[in-house]
Amino acid sequence: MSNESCPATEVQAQRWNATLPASIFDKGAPGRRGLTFPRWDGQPVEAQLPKELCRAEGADLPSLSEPEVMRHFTQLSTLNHHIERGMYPLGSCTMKYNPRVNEQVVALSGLADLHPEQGPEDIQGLLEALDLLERSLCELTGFAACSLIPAAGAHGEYLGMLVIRAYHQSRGDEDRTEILIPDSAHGTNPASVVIAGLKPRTIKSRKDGRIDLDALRAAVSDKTAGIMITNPNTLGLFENDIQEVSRIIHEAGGRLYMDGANMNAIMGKTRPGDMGFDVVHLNIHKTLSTPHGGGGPGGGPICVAEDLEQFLPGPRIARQDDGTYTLEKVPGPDSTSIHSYFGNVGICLRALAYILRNGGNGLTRVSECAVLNANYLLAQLRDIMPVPFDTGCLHEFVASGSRWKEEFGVRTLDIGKRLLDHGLHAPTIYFPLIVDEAFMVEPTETEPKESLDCFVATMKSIYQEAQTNPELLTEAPHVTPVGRLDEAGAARNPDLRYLGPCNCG
Amino acid sequence: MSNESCPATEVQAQRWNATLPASIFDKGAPGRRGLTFPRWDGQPVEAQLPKELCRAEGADLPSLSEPEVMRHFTQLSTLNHHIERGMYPLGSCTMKYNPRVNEQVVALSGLADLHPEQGPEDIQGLLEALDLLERSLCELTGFAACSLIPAAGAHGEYLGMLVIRAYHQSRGDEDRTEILIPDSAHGTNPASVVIAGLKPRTIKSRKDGRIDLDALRAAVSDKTAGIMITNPNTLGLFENDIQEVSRIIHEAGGRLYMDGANMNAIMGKTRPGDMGFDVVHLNIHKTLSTPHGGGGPGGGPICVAEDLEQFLPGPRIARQDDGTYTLEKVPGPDSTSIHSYFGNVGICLRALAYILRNGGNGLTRVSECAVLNANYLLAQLRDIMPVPFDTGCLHEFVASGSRWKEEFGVRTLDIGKRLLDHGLHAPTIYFPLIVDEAFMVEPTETEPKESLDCFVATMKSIYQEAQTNPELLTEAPHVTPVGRLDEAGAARNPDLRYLGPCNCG
Amino acid sequence: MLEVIGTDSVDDLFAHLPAEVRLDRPLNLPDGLTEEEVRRYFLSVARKNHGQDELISFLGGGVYDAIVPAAIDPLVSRSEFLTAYTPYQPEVSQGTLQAIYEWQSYICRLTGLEVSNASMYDGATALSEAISVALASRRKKAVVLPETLNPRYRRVVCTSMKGEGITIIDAPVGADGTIDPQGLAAVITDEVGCVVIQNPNYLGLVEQVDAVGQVVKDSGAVLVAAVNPVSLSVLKTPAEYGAELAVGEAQPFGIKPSWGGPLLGFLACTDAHKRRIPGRVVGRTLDNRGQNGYVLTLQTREQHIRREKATSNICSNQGVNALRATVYLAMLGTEGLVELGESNLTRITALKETVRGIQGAALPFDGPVFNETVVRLDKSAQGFCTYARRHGMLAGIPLEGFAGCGGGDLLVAVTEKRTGAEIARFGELLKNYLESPTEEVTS
Amino acid sequence: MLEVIGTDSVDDLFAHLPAEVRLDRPLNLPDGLTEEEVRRYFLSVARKNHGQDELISFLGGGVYDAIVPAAIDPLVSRSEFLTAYTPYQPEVSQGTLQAIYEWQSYICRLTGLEVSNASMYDGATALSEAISVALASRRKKAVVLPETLNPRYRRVVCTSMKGEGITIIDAPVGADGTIDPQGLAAVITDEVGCVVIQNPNYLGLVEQVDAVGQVVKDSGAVLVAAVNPVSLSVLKTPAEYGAELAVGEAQPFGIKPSWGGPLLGFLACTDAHKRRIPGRVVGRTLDNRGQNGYVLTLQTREQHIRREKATSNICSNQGVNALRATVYLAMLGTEGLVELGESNLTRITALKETVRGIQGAALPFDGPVFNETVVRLDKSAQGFCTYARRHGMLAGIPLEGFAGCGGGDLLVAVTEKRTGAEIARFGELLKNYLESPTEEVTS
Ligand SMILES: Cc1ncc(COP(=O)(O)O)c(C=O)c1O
Ligand SMILES: Cc1ncc(COP(=O)(O)O)c(C=O)c1O
Repeated sequence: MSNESCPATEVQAQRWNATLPASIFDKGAPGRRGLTFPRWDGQPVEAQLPKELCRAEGADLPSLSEPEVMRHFTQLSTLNHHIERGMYPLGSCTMKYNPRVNEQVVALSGLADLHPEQGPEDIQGLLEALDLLERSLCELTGFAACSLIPAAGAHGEYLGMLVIRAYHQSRGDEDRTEILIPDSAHGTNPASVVIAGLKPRTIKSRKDGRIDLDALRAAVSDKTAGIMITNPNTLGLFENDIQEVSRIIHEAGGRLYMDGANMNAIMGKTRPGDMGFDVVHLNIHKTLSTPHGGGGPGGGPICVAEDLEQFLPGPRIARQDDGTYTLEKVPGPDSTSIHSYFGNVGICLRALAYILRNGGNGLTRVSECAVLNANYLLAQLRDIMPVPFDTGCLHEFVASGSRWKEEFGVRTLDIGKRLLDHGLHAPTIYFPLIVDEAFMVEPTETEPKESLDCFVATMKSIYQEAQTNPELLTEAPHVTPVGRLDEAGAARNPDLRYLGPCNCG
Repeated sequence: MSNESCPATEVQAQRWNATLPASIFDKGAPGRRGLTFPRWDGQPVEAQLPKELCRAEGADLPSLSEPEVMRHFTQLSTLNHHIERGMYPLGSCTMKYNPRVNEQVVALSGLADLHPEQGPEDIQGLLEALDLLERSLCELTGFAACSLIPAAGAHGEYLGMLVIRAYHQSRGDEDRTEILIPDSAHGTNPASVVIAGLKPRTIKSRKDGRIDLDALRAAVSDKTAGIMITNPNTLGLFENDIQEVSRIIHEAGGRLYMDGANMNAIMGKTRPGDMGFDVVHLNIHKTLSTPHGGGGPGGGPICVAEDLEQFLPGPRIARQDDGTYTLEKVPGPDSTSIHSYFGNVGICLRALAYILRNGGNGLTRVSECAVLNANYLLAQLRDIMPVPFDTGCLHEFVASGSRWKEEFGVRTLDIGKRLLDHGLHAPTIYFPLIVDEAFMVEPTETEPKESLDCFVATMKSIYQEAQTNPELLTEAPHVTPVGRLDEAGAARNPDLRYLGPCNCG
Repeated sequence: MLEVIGTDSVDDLFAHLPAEVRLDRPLNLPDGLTEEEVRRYFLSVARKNHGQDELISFLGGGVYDAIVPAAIDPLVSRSEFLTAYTPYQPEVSQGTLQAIYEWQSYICRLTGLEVSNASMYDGATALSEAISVALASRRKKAVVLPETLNPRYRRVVCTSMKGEGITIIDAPVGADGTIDPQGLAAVITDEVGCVVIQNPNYLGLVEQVDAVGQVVKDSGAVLVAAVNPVSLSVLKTPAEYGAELAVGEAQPFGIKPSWGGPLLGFLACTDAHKRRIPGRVVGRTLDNRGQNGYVLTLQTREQHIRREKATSNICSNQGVNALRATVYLAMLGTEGLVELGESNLTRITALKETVRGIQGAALPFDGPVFNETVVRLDKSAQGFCTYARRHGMLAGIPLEGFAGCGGGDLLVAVTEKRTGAEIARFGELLKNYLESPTEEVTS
Repeated sequence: MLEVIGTDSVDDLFAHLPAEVRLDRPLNLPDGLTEEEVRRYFLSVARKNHGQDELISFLGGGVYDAIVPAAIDPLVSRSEFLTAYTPYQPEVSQGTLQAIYEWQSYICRLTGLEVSNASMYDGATALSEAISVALASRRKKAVVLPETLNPRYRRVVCTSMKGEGITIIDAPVGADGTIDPQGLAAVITDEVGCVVIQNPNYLGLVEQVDAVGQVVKDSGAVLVAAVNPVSLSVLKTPAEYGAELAVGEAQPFGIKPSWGGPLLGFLACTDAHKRRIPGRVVGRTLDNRGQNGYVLTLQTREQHIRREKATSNICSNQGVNALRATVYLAMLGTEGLVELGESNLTRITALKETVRGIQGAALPFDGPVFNETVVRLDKSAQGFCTYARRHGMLAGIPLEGFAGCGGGDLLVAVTEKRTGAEIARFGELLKNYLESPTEEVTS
């Protein structure tokens, strides 16, 4: 006999059942404390601020003991899906398992306890490591220089745009302000362009999901500052004409930016620098493993071609002939300063640990396995859920639920919610926008075959349900800690901070 | 509105629902690995053992990747009740919350990485800390000397018995081999006496649950090696006649041993040394906070009267005049050696952290709150579940379910199982043996009033259920990951190691 | 698996990549290491550094050597929190969502404002985004920054304002080191849509917040407050002096400095701005079973919906650190927070007392401070830092060139962690340094 | 709460304690510290120590400087495992129970035996308990211990045998450092119910297990094997040479040494002994819903049921460490375990090679070893330890007085962690020590 098991396979799915705790603001009681502070053990002093500078009332925070705090957050944690629970096939998110040694090394005394105002004399080891990371990322992407400062992918895009803008401005090309962006792009791309003071211009995709060269040729002009391309793109497809794209843009005087969020598909196989790009950002928290922590922190280093290095923000790490490291200020105005200090250093160190652990061959194998896993899933799901742009799947694919909608009246959203009932996480849905009822699956290389088989079997059983009992989907999820939430209501009457137990129900 | 809540209170109970994972021996696949070992980077060597010394086949262990290992054990963990989930009112077990700083400090480099063959020159800090702990335990118990070596309470009992035996032997009193033990004693007591080569002799308790002085007087003789008493005893009652007991035993030539498992009731209030005892062990993993880890490790240091110090095992920590510490061998035969090294040093350090954090006043307050909490529960449960020996509750009390059995046909076991359905843990049941349908409740001082109220409310609602729907109890638990288990079958046909998915069902 | 896919080798799966862009050699990176070797590498790296665990630190300027309670790591390293993605599927992400909602609530109670987002990269980016929100709300194109604004924040703000074509105007600072309200009023032209106040300012001084607030209010511009959140334990809340947005760096709430990242920016605002702020926001709502639950909300502000019309591009944020700060605040409660504030006040007062007694050292500004102060030396501040460092101390941040400060000016910070002995030692080293001939101490 | 209880003060709750035994003063212990101060105290204590993270260690003798994989701590520190009690309520303890069952299964697969318990305090107590089981099964009163048994185990066994009135007989060891089977046969008298073999023995030497097994089998006594479980990666299993019980110290499976505790004793046996062994045992069974589940079983052996008739008094065991070892073994798998064994073999072979080339040093025994060897110096072994320690190395355990060893004999251990450079350094220091005049190296 076996206990509750994954439909059609022997892999066992975990059931959900947990309860939301009361708000922390309704817990505790006056006088309780989780943390007390050391008494002042020096000469007694009279420390008082003028009353008019002080807050009228103490901040009204709940008073809990340490066990109460532990229980509250422990209980909260049990309400989450997470990668150490099961598969997280969110397309574009590269939810791979993150080795625990990364967490161990960044917590070391001598790394975690460095103050950002400490200079090179105190941080020779750190600079050595960051320098090694910069050089490794350059090799991985085929570029000459790297800035580790961006604190996330979007931050890297922003810096990349600032660099391209600074490049044009340095040449007096003030009017080059247009950045071309395919319509399949991630939302951060156009947004980053705008906040960097440039103008996004959308390029429609071709029928096979790739860049339309004709549209591109028609769009370039002497206003073209550059193009921003995700490669493999958000459909999981490689831009086969990338060299031609590069020629067109460069001839028009623009520069090529690659959103490297999908680098997990191509490490050791092809490099942005070799494809003709001038700048790339890496989502190191995706490709190079950092646990996502429910939203961050991440890291978005950029690598650039040699002539763009001068526009990278300072300080820059430099290795001296005697093997020591210095931090060099960059000349000129700080037009590309984007962070108080040096970005998410701790995340960079995790990326370095990951690179060292895998080595060059290991990283190549990572991409091979990621692509293998995605193709394995695609081969088995294609029949029940077609992939509109089925022309060379790499690390992820975007299926469409439009047939399910037409035939069974269930939406991609419903399929995703039903997956939750089976102890799995839903793929990314409704992105990219150019696929109707998009269902974007990225298994990553760290899922064992058993997980993939479980996902397939579950999808097939949901496909049956959609035909025989579509309400199972449209009303899903059924066994999660909460059911479908009123998102429209949430946006209409925002309840964004705790004022008391909700009396809305 | 509120989500699932604790009956009759607003504290919310967590529901159970989780699934047992497949056996780890059915997971993984050949070629997968969680850990690889550094390649040998020295001169190549030929390392081979003669075949006849080698195992015929490699040990057949499953091959898992790190993510698979993490998922397996993470899933397992979700099946457990634990102190950071909710109350654990196990009588005699002192399931208090254990401050997280303890775990942090024992993991420090410079403590966790000490090899036991390292001598005093490398461990001055450690010896300083252990010496401070010995002295602190002596003050807490009112004794002259301490050995930190016993690795658990039972191990402390064993050492205590060896010490008492060695004392009598040193005086040529070879025939003093009888240790008197009240019938309410914990099972380890008589067992420890036996393995130390002594003979336990049971003393019946008085009607008020305490030692019967007459029975005691009748039992002592020139065979009496000593007496072993738990105080407060396993009924949670203080042995009020302890001084008289001491007089009787000492006059008969015996020594008094106290099982200090219940020290959480009396810290700063009264001390075994002052009561007339000669030896005590402390369950430091209970009273002085170490997480129980599903069974251990613990620590059972003993403190002894001055004339018994000479029988403690070596090495002994000694502070020199210059403030340094040495380890001194003990003279004479090692008749009290009980551990390879110095016992559970890491657990001792946790106890020290706890003592330092609380200080003398803090420890006294711990006992006060523990006793307050127990009395608060007793006051509210007495009506539905009487306490046969209701004569001065300290940190715990033993109620009896006999009325429930007679009137509703439900046993204490059933009440305990029903508590599990409510997200609570059951109290200790059927111990001590002298109470019919014993139900032994020890809330500890770290439970906030809200938890206690939740426990009371739940017990009252179960009391209702017992009257109206006793099957709810007798068939409980209903919502736990597994239901009642066939313990008789388990003992009859022991299945003690994995040979394949069970085909018994 | 290849059979199911219908291909012979993994290489085939990459065959459609144009040959000319294929990498025809292995990556030029070393071979992979075992876990133990990775650990050994980082241990060797860490040993070449000297951090605040080893040195006595008086460094501040936005990041502080604060106490990190032991409860945080075991909670935050639970894989349920650590390895979860952004809560896109709320039904299986209530843990993350409720925690963020509670973080937002804590920030609102600290700042007195009504809305908070889920986090920003750091204090500097939070400030530039807040200025953008403020200017957008007034449809204006100029912002006033105080001279005493953290120079690291100013740089980031400048980058961003340049992109958006915003003019930056300096607010004059008086001899006491704080904003001169009259002077401020004079520079708030019609173009100005936003005035920034930093409190305490980069010199550690508590601003005359009411006066500044009044001036800004009269001008019709939006007041944006950049605050050290620890100081909100005792100082006036941004809401009390009329700030419509408050931002800052919450690193001291349980986050190790890690050479400046990951940090934790926060951003709060009045209700009026809620549909303009950047970043994720969690709201409470009901599910189809009538239970309370939490969701990401107001998403129409965000880039994945609005793309180029989004108010910001931020996507990944500092989630883990927001959780750390939430646990930290939960450990403190009202009383703990006050005790924390008072601990800082006591120690900075003691430090000032110590400095006052030393020949050759002075306190150039005598206004109230919270946890940081300028010490003016008769000799080089940088020289003192070098000297102190040789004695195991990080003495502070030299201020030369900042807001009129000279080569003798040093920014010195304390936290609740500093002991009486450490502050006495600071005085001792300072005294020795000032008394010795220059050659001796710098050699 | 007092009102509900019906009393006026907490003091009243203690009023029934006899006045004469009440402590009439506060405990003479210092005032409580804050968490930060506790951390500071332990940091200061730790800094006065010098452990294996800092020094290159060749110490062994039962406890080894082994690799601890990073996956262990985050799993074991999950409160679900760490803060659970003994699984007395199986319905809400399946995590602990299944983990113990898997630990038992791992130990069975390593030893080749059929039953394992949940853990013992350490290897020494496991051995004495195993001897008791063996003697009880044969109803005999004498046990044979090899001269080369770990002296720390021997001491604990002696204490226990004395309590139980058991005679201890020494098995003779040959010139090659291993048990002499003929000699052994000669000392197994009629009284003897149990013979102990340690493999590898305390000198690091692999015993002629088949020959010893045969002698013991012929005698009718029970063979108890004390083994280094790491060596079971490659060495014959106790079952293969006829041992009915196997015990040992599993510390190298993911457990930090902590100056010798908490460690992890294990105890395994053939099916025939299962109702006599000490400690907790988990069994698999069915629940009333027909599902697999786990329970503590065979409890009638245990003290809480059988009291003075129990086979042992052990109650709390080393649960957390058994879990650590289970995770460790899960990380390795069959191949990893073999790789671990070969790593040890390679390194000890390299160390022996290194020693062989050094004038004044010798390998007195030339039999096969697994991870530990005796090195015989022309000078004092203790002197070498002192010398090496001054150069940051823990060179080994001096053997003087053990089993005929002299003042020049040193027990040197390696693990998978030792590098080529470290072993070369060992040789270098040894060479320097042996070459220098005595005064120089010890001064
Ligand atoms: C294709 C793509 N580009 C950019 C981003 C933005 O990265 P980040 O969230 O790190 O800012 C994402 C993240 O979801 C992405 O999928
Ligand atoms: C009263 C009493 N004595 C002794 C013990 C034995 O302690 P340990 O489990 O640490 O061996 C216990 C533990 O349950 C106990 O409750």
